[in-house]
Amino acid sequence: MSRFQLEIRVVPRAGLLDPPGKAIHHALHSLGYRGVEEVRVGKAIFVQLEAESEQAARDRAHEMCRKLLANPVTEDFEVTLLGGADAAAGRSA
Amino acid sequence: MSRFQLEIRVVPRAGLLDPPGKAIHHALHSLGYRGVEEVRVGKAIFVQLEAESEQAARDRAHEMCRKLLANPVTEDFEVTLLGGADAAAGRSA
Amino acid sequence: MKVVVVTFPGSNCDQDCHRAVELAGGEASYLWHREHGLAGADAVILPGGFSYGDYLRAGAIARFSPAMEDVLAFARRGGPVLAVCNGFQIACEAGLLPGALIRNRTLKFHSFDQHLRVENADTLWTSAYQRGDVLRMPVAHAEGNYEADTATLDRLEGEGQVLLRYVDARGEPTDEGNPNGSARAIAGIRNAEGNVMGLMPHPDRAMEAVVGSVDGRGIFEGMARYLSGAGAR
Amino acid sequence: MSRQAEAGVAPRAGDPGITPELVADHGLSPDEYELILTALGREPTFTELGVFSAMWSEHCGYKNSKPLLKLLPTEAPWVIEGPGENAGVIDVGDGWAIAFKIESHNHPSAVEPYQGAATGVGGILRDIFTMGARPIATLNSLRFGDLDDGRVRYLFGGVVKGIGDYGNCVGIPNLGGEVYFDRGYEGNPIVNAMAIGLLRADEMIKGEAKGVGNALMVVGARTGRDGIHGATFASEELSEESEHKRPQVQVGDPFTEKLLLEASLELIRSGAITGIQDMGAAGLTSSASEMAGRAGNGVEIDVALVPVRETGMTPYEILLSESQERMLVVAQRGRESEVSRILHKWELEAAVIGRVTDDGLFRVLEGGTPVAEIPALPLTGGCPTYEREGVESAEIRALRGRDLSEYAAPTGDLTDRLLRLIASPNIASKRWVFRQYDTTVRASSVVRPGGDAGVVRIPGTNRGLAATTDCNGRYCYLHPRRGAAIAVAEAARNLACVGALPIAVTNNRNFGNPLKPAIYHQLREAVLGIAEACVAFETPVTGGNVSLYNETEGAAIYPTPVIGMVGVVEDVDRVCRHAFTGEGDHIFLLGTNRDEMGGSEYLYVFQDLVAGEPPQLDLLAERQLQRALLAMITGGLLSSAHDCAEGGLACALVESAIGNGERPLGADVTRADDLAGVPLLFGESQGRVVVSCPSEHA
Ligand SMILES: Nc1ncnc2c1ncn2[C@@H]1O[C@H](COP(=O)(O)OP(=O)(O)O)[C@@H](O)[C@H]1O
Ligand SMILES: [Mg+2]
Repeated sequence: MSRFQLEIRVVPRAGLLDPPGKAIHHALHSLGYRGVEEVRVGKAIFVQLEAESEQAARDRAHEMCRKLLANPVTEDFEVTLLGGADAAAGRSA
Repeated sequence: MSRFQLEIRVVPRAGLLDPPGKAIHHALHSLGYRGVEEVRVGKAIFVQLEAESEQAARDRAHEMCRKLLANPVTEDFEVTLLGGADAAAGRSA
Repeated sequence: MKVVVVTFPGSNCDQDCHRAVELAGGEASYLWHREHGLAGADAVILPGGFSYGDYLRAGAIARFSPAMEDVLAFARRGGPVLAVCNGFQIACEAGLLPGALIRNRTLKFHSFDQHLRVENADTLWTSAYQRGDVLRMPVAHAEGNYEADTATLDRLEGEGQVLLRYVDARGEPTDEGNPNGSARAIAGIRNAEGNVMGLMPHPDRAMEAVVGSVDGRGIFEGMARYLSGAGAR
Repeated sequence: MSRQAEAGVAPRAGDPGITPELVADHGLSPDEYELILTALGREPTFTELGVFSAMWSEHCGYKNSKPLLKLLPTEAPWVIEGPGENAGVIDVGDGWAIAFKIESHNHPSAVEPYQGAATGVGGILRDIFTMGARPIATLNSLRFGDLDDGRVRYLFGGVVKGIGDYGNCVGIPNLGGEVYFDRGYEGNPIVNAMAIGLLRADEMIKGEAKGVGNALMVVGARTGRDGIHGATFASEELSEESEHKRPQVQVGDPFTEKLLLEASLELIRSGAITGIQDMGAAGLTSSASEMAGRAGNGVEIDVALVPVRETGMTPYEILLSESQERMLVVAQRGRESEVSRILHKWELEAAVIGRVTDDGLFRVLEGGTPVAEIPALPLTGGCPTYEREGVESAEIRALRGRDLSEYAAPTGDLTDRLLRLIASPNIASKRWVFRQYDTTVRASSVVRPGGDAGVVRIPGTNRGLAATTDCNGRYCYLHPRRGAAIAVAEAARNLACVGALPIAVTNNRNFGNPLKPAIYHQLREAVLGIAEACVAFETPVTGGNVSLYNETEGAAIYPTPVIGMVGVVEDVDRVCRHAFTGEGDHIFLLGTNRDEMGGSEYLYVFQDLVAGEPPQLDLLAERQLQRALLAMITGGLLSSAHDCAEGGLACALVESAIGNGERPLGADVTRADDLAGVPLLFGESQGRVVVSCPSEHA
């Protein structure tokens, strides 16, 4: 058993209206950020869990998304493992 | 000028209350996910913007966070450039 | 007293506050968020509602409205500003008041009558009450959970800036009495200078017995008394 | 534009050709297709087929229900606008009028409870403010399967949150509603939303495309691929296959709705527009063609001028999109820029997309090229309607005939039964629901949810407006006609209990597949029941909504004709509530207890049974009782009044005793008749009200 840190992104499905994204886009414009072309807002869920393996951790996370974290009708999700190579990328600010 | 796709993660500052995170953690437990140790819930904001350079795009995004996207009292933020190598990692599901 | 109620896109208690001012014997007018001009205003109200849909964070976008520049200047000059519900959230985002209001711990919108205890009656906002009075007013919000770092909370308590605290029907600050999980059951505060008050409950909905309570009148009457020069500092 | 238009309509490159399969996929029968051919005098294009399919769907065309609507009383001196407009309008005195209506979002809510319910609230609010009325109250009537099912709890939670988040953001107080849980609604929740708006009687505006040459403008949100063919979707049974056909979910934006509400009222006051209509089901198609139809004019619109959210949208998609928070307005020729100015002030868009014409045609262009040209009248009025043969199901007749005497016998400790009954989700407090709804915004709520009916004060007066929704689906299942009449009677009784005089009704008919004789029977009988009762209470029906095909894999919901009723309170300081107020007050029961256990909550909870004769209804006695009750309340004699509904006399007494959570009281009552314990305590005889008063008034 070892511990894994995962990031799960849950985002509104493409094509669906995204009111928060729309409002933020509008706000950024009136703040003078002209170059902004699109804004979409989703959830970033950070989960720390115990699993046998990296794969097991990913599978668990995908299952959680299907069962609870993402709305199958309106949202898509992505799972990223934070740790090792992934992390470097996923975190670089 | 070229177009950049950025992901901005805004997360509740460590130590501060995170009601959604707490609720999801609880829900996952009652769904039988014992291995879950911590859950934090933030926002994943995907922004597409025109900028002179990668660095300029990042700087712009950081500025947006300080000004609008993150609450300095309760939240931290991270900016990730999605594109090239980053994307591959950041997106892998 | 001449009171200006600022209307933001998505404000929905601007009319209630307008009426409350009139019921307290004042004169009220509206200022659209895109406009400037507080000339002649004795006090300003930031009303409740869902400015910009509460998207991103409640109050986060509204605080950039042009009218807010005037409100900030007005407050800096010591002008009284009352920030109710969404107005409280805007005031925190704008730095008029310390701290932040996050999601209710239940994650649900709460709408019911809530008991409040007056913690400091020696202010322009609460002079119509006695310390320890227990008031009843509607709350109606999803993001009323007041948070600030310990130092700030201690300062608020120490300086008598906590004006209203959530309590149960017996007047005790119990956990059941705290509807949203606010730190130290804080329901309403004032700034260090004392001229800005923010609160989540709705005094504007507690002005007449026929709608359930008159306990909100005190805040508007206190404001009126102060402006007529009679009230406490 | 029109010169090209005269060139006539040719099939559009890239659009599919018309085949019998395509016609069937659009929910049109071969006969209906024949009618389309004669209306056009030629074969329709793909775009035109889509337009007809939407307009002739049950949802827009009321194919199976229109003939039945004629059976309802719709007139009274105080009716300003009856059925047919976006909402009914009633004169309530002092120069004030109210616009009110109820609407269903059952199918969308079954697929996506949160957005389905939220957009349902958005739609009904737009129906109200397009009449020029400011919404002042909402109600909602909900039905779900049994709560022990996980999916049901998910639907219930999502629906309540969706209704709350939308109405709270727009800032309209909730005044009440209903929630029932019964396996009869498993898989087919009912989500009906009602709204009430206030307007000056002389400021009403209609959805008419008046004035040839006036501009058609789309205002509000942009158009995306949301809910394309929602109208036809809403007219089909849910099945595996409809899962695939499922339109893209409509997402509600209550913030935009609030801006659209303020902008629309300002537009109407400005006089710059002659007509306005919500783009609801079948979006631009139904709003444009109905506005033309009502005015007897034609319209010409160019879809290339419609502001879109997505690229590459076809005329078919733009015409049928059900993107939310959009309006179609008819602007006085020359005042278009004034309209745009008002919308821009509210940070919304406006675009001229066409003109009112005199040729009676619904003509659509794509960048000048005609893609549809349909006579507006056959499109809006030509939808074939069907009067079918109804036959009562033998199974239900048997259930109704079932002898219940064995259950009426006393069964041990009735206290325990009472405790279990008041814990049933159908009788327990609905606080969990209405605490998520803002009930006090607008600072005018006199009686909030929790009593028999809600009351809001009419601004600037001391008068009030009362409202309630009611329907017991079990009664309607066992006896559609009486059940529907009881729904009207209970609504009127709930209004009388708060001290209001009932004035008008809106209704939402939720039924199964009307092509089945047993279902059509329920539909027809229920309408007759509503009609009888509405005549008796002098409450004309000013509008409503029909939701059919509420079936999953062949199983239909209980017939559920939800009644939304409004009434007037002459003095809000005299309203009456359901909770006992003073120790020592006398308690009276108005009405008669009978041995009536049929369709009761008691049978459902303890025998898992929905059977028997539903309670009798004596309309004349009921009306006299309500008039007397109203007189006692306005005379200031009573401390409380509460009607006996689900759970019977015993539950009504408990509800009155603990009705004031902060000051619970008890009740000591002596039985005045020789009924057996169970029917006396738990029978659901109609026409009964528990009242209390101080001894000097006893
Ligand atoms: N979905 C709902 N939304 C708001 N209020 C509700 C809802 N369901 C029930 N209520 C309120 O709960 C109370 C009890 O409902 P109900 O048992 O149907 O009352 P009654 O039997 O007198 O019609 C009523 O005040 C009603 O308005
Ligand atoms: Mg009822």
